[in-house]
Amino acid sequence: MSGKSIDQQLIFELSRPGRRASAQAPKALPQQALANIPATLRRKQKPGLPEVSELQVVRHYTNLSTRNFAIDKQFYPLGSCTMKYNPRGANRAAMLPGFLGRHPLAPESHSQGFLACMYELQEFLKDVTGMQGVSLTPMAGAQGEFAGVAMIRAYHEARQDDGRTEILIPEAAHGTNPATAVMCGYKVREVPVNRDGDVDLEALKAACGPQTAGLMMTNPSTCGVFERQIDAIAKTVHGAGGLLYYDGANLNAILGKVRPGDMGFDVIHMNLHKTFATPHGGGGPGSGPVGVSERLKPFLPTPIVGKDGEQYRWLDTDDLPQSIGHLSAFMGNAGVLLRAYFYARVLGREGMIRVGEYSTLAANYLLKRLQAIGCTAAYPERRASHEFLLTFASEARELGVTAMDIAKRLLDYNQHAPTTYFPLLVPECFLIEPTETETKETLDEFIDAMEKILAEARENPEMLKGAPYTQPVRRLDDVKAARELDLVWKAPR
Amino acid sequence: MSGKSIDQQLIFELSRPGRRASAQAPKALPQQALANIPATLRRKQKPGLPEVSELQVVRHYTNLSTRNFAIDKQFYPLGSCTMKYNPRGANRAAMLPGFLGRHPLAPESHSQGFLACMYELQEFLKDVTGMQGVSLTPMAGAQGEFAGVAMIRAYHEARQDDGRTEILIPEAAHGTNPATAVMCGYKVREVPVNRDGDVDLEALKAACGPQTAGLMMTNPSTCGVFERQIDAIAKTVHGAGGLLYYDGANLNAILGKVRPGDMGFDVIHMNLHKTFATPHGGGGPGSGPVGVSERLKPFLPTPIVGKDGEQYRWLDTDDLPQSIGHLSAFMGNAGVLLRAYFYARVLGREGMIRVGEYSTLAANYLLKRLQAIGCTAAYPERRASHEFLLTFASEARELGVTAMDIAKRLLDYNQHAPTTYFPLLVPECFLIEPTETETKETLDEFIDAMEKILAEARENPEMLKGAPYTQPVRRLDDVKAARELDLVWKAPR
Amino acid sequence: MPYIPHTEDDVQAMLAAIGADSIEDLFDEIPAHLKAGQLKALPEGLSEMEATALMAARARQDAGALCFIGAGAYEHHIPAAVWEIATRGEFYTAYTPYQAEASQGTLQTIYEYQTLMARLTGMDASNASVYDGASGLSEAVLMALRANRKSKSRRVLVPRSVNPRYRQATDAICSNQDVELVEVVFDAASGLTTPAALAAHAGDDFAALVIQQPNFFGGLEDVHALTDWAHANNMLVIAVVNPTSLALLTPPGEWGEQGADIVVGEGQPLGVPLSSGGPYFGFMCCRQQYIRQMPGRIIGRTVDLEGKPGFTLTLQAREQHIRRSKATSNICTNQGLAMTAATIYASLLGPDGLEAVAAHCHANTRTLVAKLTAIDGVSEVFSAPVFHEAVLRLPRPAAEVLAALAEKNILGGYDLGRDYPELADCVLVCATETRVESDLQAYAKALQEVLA
Amino acid sequence: MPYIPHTEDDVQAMLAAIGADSIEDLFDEIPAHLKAGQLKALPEGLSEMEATALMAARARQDAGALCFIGAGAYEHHIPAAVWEIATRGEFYTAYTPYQAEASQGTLQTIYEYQTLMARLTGMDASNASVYDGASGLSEAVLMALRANRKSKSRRVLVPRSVNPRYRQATDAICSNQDVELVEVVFDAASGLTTPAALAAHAGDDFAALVIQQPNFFGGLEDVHALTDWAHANNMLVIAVVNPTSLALLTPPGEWGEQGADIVVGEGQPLGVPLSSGGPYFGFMCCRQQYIRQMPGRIIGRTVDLEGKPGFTLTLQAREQHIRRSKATSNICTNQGLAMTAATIYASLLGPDGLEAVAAHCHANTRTLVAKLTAIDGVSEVFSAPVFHEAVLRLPRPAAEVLAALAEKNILGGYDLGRDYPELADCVLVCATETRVESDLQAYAKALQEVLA
Ligand SMILES: Cc1ncc(COP(=O)(O)O)c(C=O)c1O
Ligand SMILES: Cc1ncc(COP(=O)(O)O)c(C=O)c1O
Repeated sequence: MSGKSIDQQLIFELSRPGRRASAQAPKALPQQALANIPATLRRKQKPGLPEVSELQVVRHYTNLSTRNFAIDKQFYPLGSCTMKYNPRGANRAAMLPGFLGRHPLAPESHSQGFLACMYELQEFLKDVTGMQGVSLTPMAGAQGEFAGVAMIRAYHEARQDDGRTEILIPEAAHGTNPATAVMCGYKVREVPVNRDGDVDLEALKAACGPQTAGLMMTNPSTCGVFERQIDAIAKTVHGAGGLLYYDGANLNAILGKVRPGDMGFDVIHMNLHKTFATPHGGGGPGSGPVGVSERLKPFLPTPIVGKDGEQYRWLDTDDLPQSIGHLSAFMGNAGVLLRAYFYARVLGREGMIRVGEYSTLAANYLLKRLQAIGCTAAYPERRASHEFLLTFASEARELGVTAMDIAKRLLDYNQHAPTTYFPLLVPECFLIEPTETETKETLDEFIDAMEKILAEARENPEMLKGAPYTQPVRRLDDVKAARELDLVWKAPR
Repeated sequence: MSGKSIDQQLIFELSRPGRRASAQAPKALPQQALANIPATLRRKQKPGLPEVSELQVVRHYTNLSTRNFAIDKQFYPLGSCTMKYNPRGANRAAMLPGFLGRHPLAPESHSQGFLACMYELQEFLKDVTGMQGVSLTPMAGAQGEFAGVAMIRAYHEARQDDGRTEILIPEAAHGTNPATAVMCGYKVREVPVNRDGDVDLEALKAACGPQTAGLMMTNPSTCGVFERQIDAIAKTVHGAGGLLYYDGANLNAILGKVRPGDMGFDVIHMNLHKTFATPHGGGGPGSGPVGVSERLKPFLPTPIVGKDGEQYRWLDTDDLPQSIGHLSAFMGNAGVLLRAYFYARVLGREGMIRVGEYSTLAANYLLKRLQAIGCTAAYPERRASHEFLLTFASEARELGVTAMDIAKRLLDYNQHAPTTYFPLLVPECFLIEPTETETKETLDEFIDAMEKILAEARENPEMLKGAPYTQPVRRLDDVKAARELDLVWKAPR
Repeated sequence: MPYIPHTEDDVQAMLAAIGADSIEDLFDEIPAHLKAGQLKALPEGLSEMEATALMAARARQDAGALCFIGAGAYEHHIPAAVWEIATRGEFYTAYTPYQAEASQGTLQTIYEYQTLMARLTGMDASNASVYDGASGLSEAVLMALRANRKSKSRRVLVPRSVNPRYRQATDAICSNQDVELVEVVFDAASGLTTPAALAAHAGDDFAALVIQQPNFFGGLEDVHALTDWAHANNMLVIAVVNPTSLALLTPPGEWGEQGADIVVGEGQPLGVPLSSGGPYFGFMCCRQQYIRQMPGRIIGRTVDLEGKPGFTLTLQAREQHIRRSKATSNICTNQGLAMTAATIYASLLGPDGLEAVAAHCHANTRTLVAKLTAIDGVSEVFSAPVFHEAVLRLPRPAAEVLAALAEKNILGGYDLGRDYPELADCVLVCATETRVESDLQAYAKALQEVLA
Repeated sequence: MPYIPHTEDDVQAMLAAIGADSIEDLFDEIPAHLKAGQLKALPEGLSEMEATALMAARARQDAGALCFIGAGAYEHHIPAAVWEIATRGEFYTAYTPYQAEASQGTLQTIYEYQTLMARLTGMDASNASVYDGASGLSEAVLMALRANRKSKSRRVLVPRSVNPRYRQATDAICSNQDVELVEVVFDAASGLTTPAALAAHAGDDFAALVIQQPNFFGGLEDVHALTDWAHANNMLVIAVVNPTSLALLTPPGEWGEQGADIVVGEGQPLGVPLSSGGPYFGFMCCRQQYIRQMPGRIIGRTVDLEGKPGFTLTLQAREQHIRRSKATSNICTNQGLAMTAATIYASLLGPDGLEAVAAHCHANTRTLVAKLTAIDGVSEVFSAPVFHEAVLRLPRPAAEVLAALAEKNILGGYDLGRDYPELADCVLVCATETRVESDLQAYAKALQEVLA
């Protein structure tokens, strides 16, 4: 009785030779207009773009979009990702024609409006992080990390402190941290984490030495708890001559409450697409500005916005000769930064502080209620930060139901699954981050869904293995995807 | 295994006292600011608007929207409705801040850009319809009809031709035609339609007389065929001293091919939300400009855009003392008119003509193919215009399957149903209008769906009675809706 | 071929299936002499890029002035979410929800809208919108004629303080059915409709009295007294109200002893841009007993085959597509999308937000009036308290002063001389919550210069 | 509390469930001395209305100039449908598609994008985007070092005619891993990288040669000869290309005998607004044999439990979240939404449409060059054929002339003196399909005045 299943063809399958969305193309020019271009450099066959009508394109991508979960439609408690409401006002402001039309190389005389926003954003970010300098250029968290670690390297090099070849990273850290260290030419040494989620301080002390360039960590950590020994850690690393890097992915937890600068961090990146509520766009773009303490200021990536009297201007490598330089062609993800600027202006001083408070409230509430219905906390003795870890190790052992099964089943309850299997040190885990923008009722619905699923796990574990049942596709075969690579569509003959 | 069914609460059910989308409200003022307003005129209780967060609103209406069929998602062959592609470019152009921000009473000095668009649109509409004057003010087809018939009345009155009390209307006509005639103070006399869809000319002749104010008709008619006796009809009505009104809802069929003015019509309304591809918005807004022959020009509704040298200006009742006047507070649905203007500019001279051609091609193709799979055409001897009529009278008789059952079942095949049970004179009918913007493949999918449904009707008629099965709700109880009126939500106690 | 997808192959295949040689053949039933020649006024087609550039240039031409005109259309802040959601394809490109099962999104939105408007106005029911406030008044008048069983008259009392554009449109529409609008003068001091003015009509047979609150001059009528007087004289009360003001003011359902009978108004202030005058939407509410006389679409909640709640068009026997010449109105297409936007807007504002908007409008207008009347020769004309508009007398003809202000890019208000000869030196000014202190100052400065 | 929904009741109920007395209690694990005081730089919060007004005023400040700057970012017509669809909440507010079953929309879009880019560049595979063209080149260099088994060197040959910003970023990024970029001079007459210049490096061990087509000066390199030379010298070829130009020009997959090995470039011209430099997206394609060395996300088509086709992240063992320090790159968040827009853009343009865009860009730039070089003292510097940019020599320092033009609201091009001291009196100009005849004339007129 299901009628037609609305299978989604590829845009290429809709293509017909000679069809076109004519309103979009300028009138064809005579080949004469191209006479200047040598024939040997001309392409011989038209590129195989789809030949479709405008309505087909609109309908295809509108329908495709409906096959996504999204904040605008569902609760999306992905730990470490801060999936909060993305204000529509920020989108409108950033899409103003004056902003969209500005060429990145427009002269400063024609950029004062834009530069004013960027300058103020730099100041705001210094304020909320307690750092002394900020560069907005990194295009995502990982590029911010890169900038940060590259600055650590530049700092040591500038002091001719050459033996520092290692970056220390707690084992709970996000994958970008070790990958970044390697991209910056460092070796990575992982530091173990205690049973209660804090760094193993003795192990850290043992690992520190003259080879230590720095430590990358986030606080609260990706274990979802605040690292209580932060003072001791800072002392240890600084004592060994290393610098302290703060991965700002978890800044939402402490926004306005605790400032990384005050905790002793020398350099920090922020994920504006998390803490500052800019959208994730199905994978990006983001924005990962870096903030630094006084001693790293000379090394900030360029360009930066400066102010001479009432005029804003770009500071580039001429002004900052020790800068690690440009990490992209222009100045970063300006459109994302404008959204973050809007957000900061609307929240203001008071609003910033509330972010940390209410995201922490939501996480602790959710944790306690989930524990009450039988979920196992990874760190039951600890306060949750803005997120927390559950482990389904016992369900896996006793019922054969994995965290993945539960995650997939949640989709059937119209809830996006939390982050699964991260951090790696906690088996069968969920990292859950509800954010401050979700109502208590929404949290309660998630709790209800989890309660039902736990019951299903006991009564009918096999059923969970088949989940999801209500999505456009059933569970997908990842192994086949990797083994029989199909990355590009080829027309069947 | 369905997990949670995503039932949609009402926005009012999401409300919690004291919750607010704070970014949207200005700061509260002290009551002192309102001291001027007498207490007896102040409301005692806050209005019961929902108290919800911004994310809740965004999520609620985003999710609600997904419970709609729409051109942007589905084929939507509603006869008489011209559900063609609504260009996104038109939306962007009409939503330019300069247009959105213009106050309707802004002086002409600050309106030249807007007025230029409107003036040109008037000229374009005259051109494609063959009329001598146009007013853009009517806000939908029915208001255009009103304006048209009111002009007919004003014309007769101006000539002191007082005995004309009747409007003639072919029985196939749209409901707005007789309703309009009555709103204009006329009696309605219906004229029968022949077996082949043309007006019964003898009956028309018999009905015409000194009491005849005019005839309202559309050509092609709502039977989906071109009225071949149009010359004779015009002669008959004009001969009796009546005027000829053209319901432009079907203009798409003949756009650029045949002009109502050339067929002898004195007055016409156009549905820009059909022929000129402006969106329907789930019920509106539309726009129903009227065009008139020379003798009706003095009566056009105001305001109209005129041109003095290079300056555009409003012509109002001062300029047009015989005008039937204003039908709304300002100048009509400006935003819809701007979309239509954009469409006309993109289509241009050639494009206009193609509309009639390709919509007619699509309809005739669909008709022939549907006949081939066993559908019964209401007028098998006739060419289809841009739309055509099928009748399922034999299915109803033999299988107990009605046009409504088939319509509902089509939804399961992800096809919007055609118009059903209109016009009333053909039993168990579908009025099908594919438009020029749908691909042949889309038409073929519709044909496939119809073929499957006809097979289902033979094999399992009961199943069709239960359709649809795949929508957010099953078939709804209209009788209960009318009998136990529930028009406004009341909080359960 | 913009927006037409057919390839040459498609056309040939389709013609073959039809059994025709050419597209032209499909028009063979049309008498040859009727076929059109070339179109003349229409220029060659443009690309989207060209058409957009053209319209962007024109839009820019009209932008940039500081506007203090109200007079029935009001600039308010519109949350970005409103139109980003309303223009989603699913709302924007759907038709009237005739197939209820495939239109639950639109239908539920309308049901929510009906609830919202009923609550805002204090009435029992609402339809799904009419064209605008002015044409809405004409529908209300016709509805009152049908609904008022106690009156045989085709006359309706309409104060002169009611928006003249509403009166003109209502007259243009209703006079076709021989309805007569009888004027009531306003008090020259207060600008209000007074019991004294009404007394002249006591005992006469009128189907209804129209009461606008705030009235066209921005003034607050004594709606309680007017309502009770009308009911005492067997008239229905048609309220014309501004929805923003209802966050502060007594809802028509609570006017006087019994409340108004029919409520209409312009919905534009609820999240709809000024946009040169449309699309806006007229709202229309009434008491339970008159529902069957109400024109326009109405949505009801019901259940499906499985007992699950759902929404559908109801009371269709009032409508033209069912009742044809016996329908309550000819309205078919309404202003659905604007109404959808209003529903989203009202949900985002909520009761406190809408009240704050109303309060800021009131306060800004009071401040503006204070600033302008501080200028020599400028005075406030009427004594009545106002909501967010006020009438100022100028030392020179309003048209002249407004033209001079426009040259300074200030649209200084509405020239009342257009409709009230006795107020030819008066402007109606408005400052909503979108105007900031420096805007008000700019106006005062410009006016000072113009009058100097 | 903007964007925070909790009522006082909610807070109390939640605290009760937690067993805490206040929100502050929840921070009791944080050492007291670390708690922040008041924020200082941040002003009080604004409403959406206020923040929007502020930003609208700033956006207006920067608008209105006529722009002839290219230099890596190009103004093209962007169909309205592109961003109206890309900003639908479902695309705009989704995360990286980690839960494949709930992300088929994004995943299929990426698969289509990969197909598109592979076809446009003539390569076998594409990833789902990197940050931008410049950082993309750095990834390509690192990838080439991993992929080129025949080379042991950490050196890469990079012509000076390659975008200097790309060279700078690549250097800033790769130098941390001791990679050395070795410059190749360009021919002063043609502005191209010539075999003669390369000959100096023949036989040396380099991991790769970078070839930009068109090069930074807009000139068309002899990509076939360069590619073959590199391959003959055991280097991989990294192509840096403009996607619009590929509608006209030989795709890198067909350069020389074997084609390029890795292709990167700035995706911005495909439907992404100038927007002050971002978000854009870098595209990255490669030959089949190097896929496992490619950084970034890659989507594969597979089947579900029932055998139905579907899409999922694949080859994740290259990525940081799986392989951590052994990953091909640290990239995680990419430029997904811009890539989505590009996919929609390319579908709307199609092969003919994109070719028409490219042809108009070329023709407009040629016309502009003709008009400008008609002015005394202005000449074209290089002899090579160009795509849609060209270098002009001015009779005065470029910086000075550009500043004077800017005062006339004309942004006259890119000052090449910023990167090439020998070209201090030269500008790089660009006129895409968005520039009309009157724009070109306006530029010529202004330049004439400035130079007079
Ligand atoms: C803890 C942590 N660090 C770093 C990152 C990397 O940020 P991005 O994805 O913006 O590159 C993430 C993002 O998921 C994260 O969760
Ligand atoms: C034949 C015909 N006439 C008139 C109308 C009325 O137009 P509108 O709905 O714009 O008032 C319609 C609309 O459905 C129609 O199909």
